[in-house]
Amino acid sequence: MSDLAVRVALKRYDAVAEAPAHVALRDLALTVRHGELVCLLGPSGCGKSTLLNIVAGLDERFEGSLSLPRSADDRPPAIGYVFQEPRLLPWRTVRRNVELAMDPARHGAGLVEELLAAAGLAGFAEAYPQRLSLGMTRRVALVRAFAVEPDLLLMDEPFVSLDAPTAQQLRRLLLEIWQRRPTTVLFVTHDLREAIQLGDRILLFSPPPGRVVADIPVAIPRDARDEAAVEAFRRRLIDERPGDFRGL
Amino acid sequence: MSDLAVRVALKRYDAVAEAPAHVALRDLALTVRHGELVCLLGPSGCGKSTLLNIVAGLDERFEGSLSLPRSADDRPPAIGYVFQEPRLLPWRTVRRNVELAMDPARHGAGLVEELLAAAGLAGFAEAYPQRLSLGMTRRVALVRAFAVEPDLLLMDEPFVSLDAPTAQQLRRLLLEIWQRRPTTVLFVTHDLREAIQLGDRILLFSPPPGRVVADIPVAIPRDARDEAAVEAFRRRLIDERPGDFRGL
Amino acid sequence: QADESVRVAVLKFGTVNWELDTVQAHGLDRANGIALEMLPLAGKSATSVSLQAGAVDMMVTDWVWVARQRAAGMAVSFLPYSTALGAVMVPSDSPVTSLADLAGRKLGVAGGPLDKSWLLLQALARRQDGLDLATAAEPVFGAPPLLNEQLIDGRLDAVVTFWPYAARLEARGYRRLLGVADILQALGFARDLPLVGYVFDERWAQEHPGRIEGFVEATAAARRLMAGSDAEWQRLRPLMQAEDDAVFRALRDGFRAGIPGPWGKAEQAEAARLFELLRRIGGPPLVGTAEHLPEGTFWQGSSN
Amino acid sequence: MRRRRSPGFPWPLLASTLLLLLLWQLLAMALDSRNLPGPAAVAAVLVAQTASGALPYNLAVTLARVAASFFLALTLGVAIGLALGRWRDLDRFFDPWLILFLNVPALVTIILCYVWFGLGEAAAVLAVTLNKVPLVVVTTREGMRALDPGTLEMARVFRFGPWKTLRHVVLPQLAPFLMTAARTGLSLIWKIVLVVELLGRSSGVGFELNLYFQLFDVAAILAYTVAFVAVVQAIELGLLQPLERRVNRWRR
Amino acid sequence: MRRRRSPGFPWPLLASTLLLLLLWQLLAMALDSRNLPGPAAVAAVLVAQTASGALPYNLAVTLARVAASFFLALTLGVAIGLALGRWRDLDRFFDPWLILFLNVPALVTIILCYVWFGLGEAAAVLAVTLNKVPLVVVTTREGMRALDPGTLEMARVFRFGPWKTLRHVVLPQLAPFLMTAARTGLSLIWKIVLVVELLGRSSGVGFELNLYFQLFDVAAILAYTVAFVAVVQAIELGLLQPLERRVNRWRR
Ligand SMILES: Nc1ncnc2c1ncn2[C@@H]1O[C@H](COP(=O)(O)OP(=O)(O)OP(=O)(O)O)[C@@H](O)[C@H]1O
Ligand SMILES: Nc1ncnc2c1ncn2[C@@H]1O[C@H](COP(=O)(O)OP(=O)(O)OP(=O)(O)O)[C@@H](O)[C@H]1O
Ligand SMILES: [Mg+2]
Ligand SMILES: [Mg+2]
Repeated sequence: MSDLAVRVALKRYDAVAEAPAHVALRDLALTVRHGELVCLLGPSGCGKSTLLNIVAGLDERFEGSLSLPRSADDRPPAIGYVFQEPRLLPWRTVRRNVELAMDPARHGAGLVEELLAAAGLAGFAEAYPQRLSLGMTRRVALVRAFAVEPDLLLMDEPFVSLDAPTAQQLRRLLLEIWQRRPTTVLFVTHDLREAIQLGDRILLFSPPPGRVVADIPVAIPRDARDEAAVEAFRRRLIDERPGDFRGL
Repeated sequence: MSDLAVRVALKRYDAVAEAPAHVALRDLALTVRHGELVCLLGPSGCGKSTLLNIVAGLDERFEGSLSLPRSADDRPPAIGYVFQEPRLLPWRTVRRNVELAMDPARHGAGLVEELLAAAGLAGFAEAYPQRLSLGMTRRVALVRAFAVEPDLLLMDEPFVSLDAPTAQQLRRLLLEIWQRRPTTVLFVTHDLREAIQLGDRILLFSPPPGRVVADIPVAIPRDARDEAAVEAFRRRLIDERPGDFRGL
Repeated sequence: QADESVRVAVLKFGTVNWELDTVQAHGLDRANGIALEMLPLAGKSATSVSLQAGAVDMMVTDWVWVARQRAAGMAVSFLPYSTALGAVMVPSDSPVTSLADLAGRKLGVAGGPLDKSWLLLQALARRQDGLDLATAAEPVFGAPPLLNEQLIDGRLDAVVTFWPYAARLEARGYRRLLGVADILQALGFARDLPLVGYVFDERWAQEHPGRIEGFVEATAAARRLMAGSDAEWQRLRPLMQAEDDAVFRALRDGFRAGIPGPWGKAEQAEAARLFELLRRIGGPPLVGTAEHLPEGTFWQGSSN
Repeated sequence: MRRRRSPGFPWPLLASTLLLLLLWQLLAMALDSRNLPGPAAVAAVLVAQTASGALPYNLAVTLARVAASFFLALTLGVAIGLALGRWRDLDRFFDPWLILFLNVPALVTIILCYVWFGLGEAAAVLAVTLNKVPLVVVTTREGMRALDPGTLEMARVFRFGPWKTLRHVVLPQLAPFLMTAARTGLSLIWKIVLVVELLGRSSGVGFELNLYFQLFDVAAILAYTVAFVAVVQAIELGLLQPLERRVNRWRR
Repeated sequence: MRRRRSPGFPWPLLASTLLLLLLWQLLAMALDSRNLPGPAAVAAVLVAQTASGALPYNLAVTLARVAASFFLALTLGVAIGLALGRWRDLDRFFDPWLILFLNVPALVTIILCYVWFGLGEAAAVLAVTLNKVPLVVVTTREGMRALDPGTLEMARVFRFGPWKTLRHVVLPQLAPFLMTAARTGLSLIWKIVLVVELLGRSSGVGFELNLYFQLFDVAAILAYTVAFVAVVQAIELGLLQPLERRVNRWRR
């Protein structure tokens, strides 16, 4: 597997009707090593989702280059994307929503059940998404992204709308999955504590047009990241780099 | 103005197709005094949005009773609702989305501009919602709810998908608006720190079917609620009531 | 057997169907060495579609149409079928007693502005009274059944319509102001000039002379039967869809009156003269590019 | 604003039909004209024509034509509509053709079909199909233009491929448009079949209707109309509405 | 899957039309039949009929009828469709009526209108309108059933009231359905107008078509068709497509 490398010289949304054109990203360069979990932080509207869409291959209208991690047999990587909105198919049940994303040849049948149970959705496999709470649909979207056993996992604020214990449990699930198979993860969050708890590195985006203004390795061993350690690291960041991290 | 009082003996979603019926709320009673800001916390799927919909008058199919705060002239209260999803009209510009909710007779013209600027959306009044980031659409939804100068403000996780400084600024805006005119606020959040910072009281919901299991006044003066005080209160809650608050 | 067959498009309740049904019922086709097949259709337009589509060998229409198509390069030919023509009908108590009285009245015209009866009526009005009916009266073109209803409802003052519809009106007590035969006569033509007839592809007829001859014989025999026998008409009655006896009699008598007489050189020359008149009034919309009655419009037997 | 019928006994249908019959009866009595026979007169014709076998035969013939054209037109029209909705250049190029075919008078297609392919069943069905296909195309294409880009992007990221995307993402969103095409399609095809039968068939409701028109027998005309409407009503209750309930199961 | 045309010069239209003409010419040459005259022959008729004033006159008459019926049918149909989509009980009750009106043969409405209201302009327009209204109702109602409940709830909470809700919440969501109704409506109304004119009017394209049909003059029939298609193409380019661009401005 190779690394993920993306370079965006310019990503501009054109003017439409009265709305002016908008430069969402400029001079952004980013490399994520194979199997690395990188957290992105940045103000609302700075272009994080735009970047994720570019990496996912959904948006090819940008100036720059993209190279995805490729596996040994050189097939394109399986991508799991937890969109910022759940984007489930409302006309398919929870189970079908997850199964449809999976490749039946690659994945066992029990996986869906297992993941749904782990996300606290055991009894809801046959429900249609519009009959779930928002937090539940978000969890389904998470399960879908996990279920494809992705080589590249893109997560756009996956744990909002979840109560703290559930979110914590899903973070653990993420780490477990990530450790079981080497998965490259790009994780967008607004929560510095969450970023510290999960990330190998934290990338901080500037206000729009988005650029990486800080690249901070999280220098705490994974098994030592309890609440106190995270809090301490956070304090230190805020104290050391008040310009970047104040208020986070 | 009278108080808001809601009593839900039973709120049940009927079975449809293979999905079984689901009891979302049972034996829930709630009173919010005129001008009080009450925060609701509870696990994902416990029925918080269901309750807000009942209070908003959107769902009348429940067993129980609802009495809304009424103003002196006995007109029904103006309701501002920040839905869990932004629910903007994608075919109207940001400005129109806000203006449409307003009563032109009651509200001045400058208000929209002012609120958009306060939400960091100054340049985006003429943009269509699909050309905004999710965080930006959430802010528009907030502005809309504020712009109607509501007597009753329902907020369903209004500050997720926002970076911490922006969220903090909007919290201040909320408090400012709330203090300027006496507004009854029901505020759903998953963030205990946020609840402590904002609420007069915190109501804790049980796992489904939802009931109020704890009703905690936030006994810190409003002008003393800095980060340290909030953190201290939180610690105390978790230590004193581990059953209810562990993990929050 | 296949090379004896003659396929004819007929209107299911139309007069042609009566004649051909008589042929079949009495085995007159077999007797004359042909096998008659009928394709019942619901409208006149359908019959012309069926001839173009090659689904039938013959249909019934007027020779003006034949002339136009011949001029346009479609080699069709004509054999007379009936001299029965339409009529101008008015309510029995109508103040209209002459052609000139039609001025300023609502006049229903079946078949459209190029209908032969309507053209001839205009010619006569112009010649007799110096009247341009197309502008002096208020013509309303429409489907014949609709026009009948409109007349009955009093929304029209008079109608120019085809003979079966005129017969129905007559049976209901409406007055025949003027028959088209009368118009022909007033214009100096023979009353009993056949206008409609069997129309077929000339090449087909040349390739199968036996069928044409057998067909002519068979239909002539049928007409003789229908002219003479009332019993024959009782047999045909279901095909005629007559609401009552009066209509039945009117239809029967109308048909009998329309049985054509001899069709020799003299009659054909008369027809050529009538064509000139129609061409003058109807113009290219009616006759297309035909300058005069094209050679071969009338079937002369397989020899020519 | 959403309808979810429970299957039970269709009371509203009954009430509504009765009211309709009543109104018709009153109107017929008020007008007292042979141009609007009352329900009783029409029912008498219906019974007589059914007993004679004419009505069932002609109705069956027409329904067979309607069914054949319906399936052809829907399949073809949806396929073309999907293609035009999917590929913008294709759409731009063929849009004028579509407008042409949309606006060719039924008469023209019918004549040309009959003249070229003979006065046969195939020509008739083809003529009807050609008349309906452009309408299905327009409806489907309009649906394609309203697709939600979010779910399409999801399908792309998760590599649904064309077939899965069509089946699970596109078609469910097109459902209301396809329902429109089906509902209006049935009625339109039936109307065109009538003209087609008038112009060149020797059987079928259209053929009969025109005969009765020539005789101005309004009762018979209405009898055939009522019979066909009853069939469509049965299709609606037995097929379309259950299908719709199934398709809309997911709506909250 | 979304189309957003820039207004510029319509090259695809030109190319597409030329290709169509070419194909037509080739087909006409291959068949070499009176039943399919080539573009040149049709153009000659077009010119002659335009010079004589017959074509512009008849086209104008027909277009006036089409326009009147179109606006009547769309207004009425959308209004009824909105009501049926909004009130479920109303819908259940009137559904059988709708199916009836949907499936009444054009012939029947036309005859009855003419018989009751005379062979006049009003009867003609009414007959066409009655034929089209049920189709618009079905389309609109299908759109109403697909409305997003989320935005409707929003409108309720913020007290939009019926008028604002209709204008800002409902109609924009119905836009693709209304577009379908408009696009297919124009073509359908034109087709029905032809039948109406055939049965009882003394002017208009349908009247002329029937004359030429009786004379089997296919060139003239095609000339009138081409003229009408050109008009619709102009409406499409000058009205519907700009409108569509405007209405879809908000899509990303
Ligand atoms: N329309 C519906 N039909 C059936 N069940 C529903 C419907 N809406 C919600 N539910 C069920 O009711 C329960 C409560 O839902 P609700 O949206 O109120 O939860 P919530 O507390 O807001 O959760 P979250 O924090 O995830 O938003 C859930 O289990 C959900 O599945
Ligand atoms: N389709 C679009 N057309 C035009 N502008 C767009 C479009 N999508 C996004 N933008 C603009 O690009 C900028 C970045 O948007 P993006 O969604 O990437 O932000 P974000 O960092 O994900 O923000 P958030 O944290 O609020 O989700 C925003 O200013 C937005 O208005
Ligand atoms: Mg985003
Ligand atoms: Mg919720």
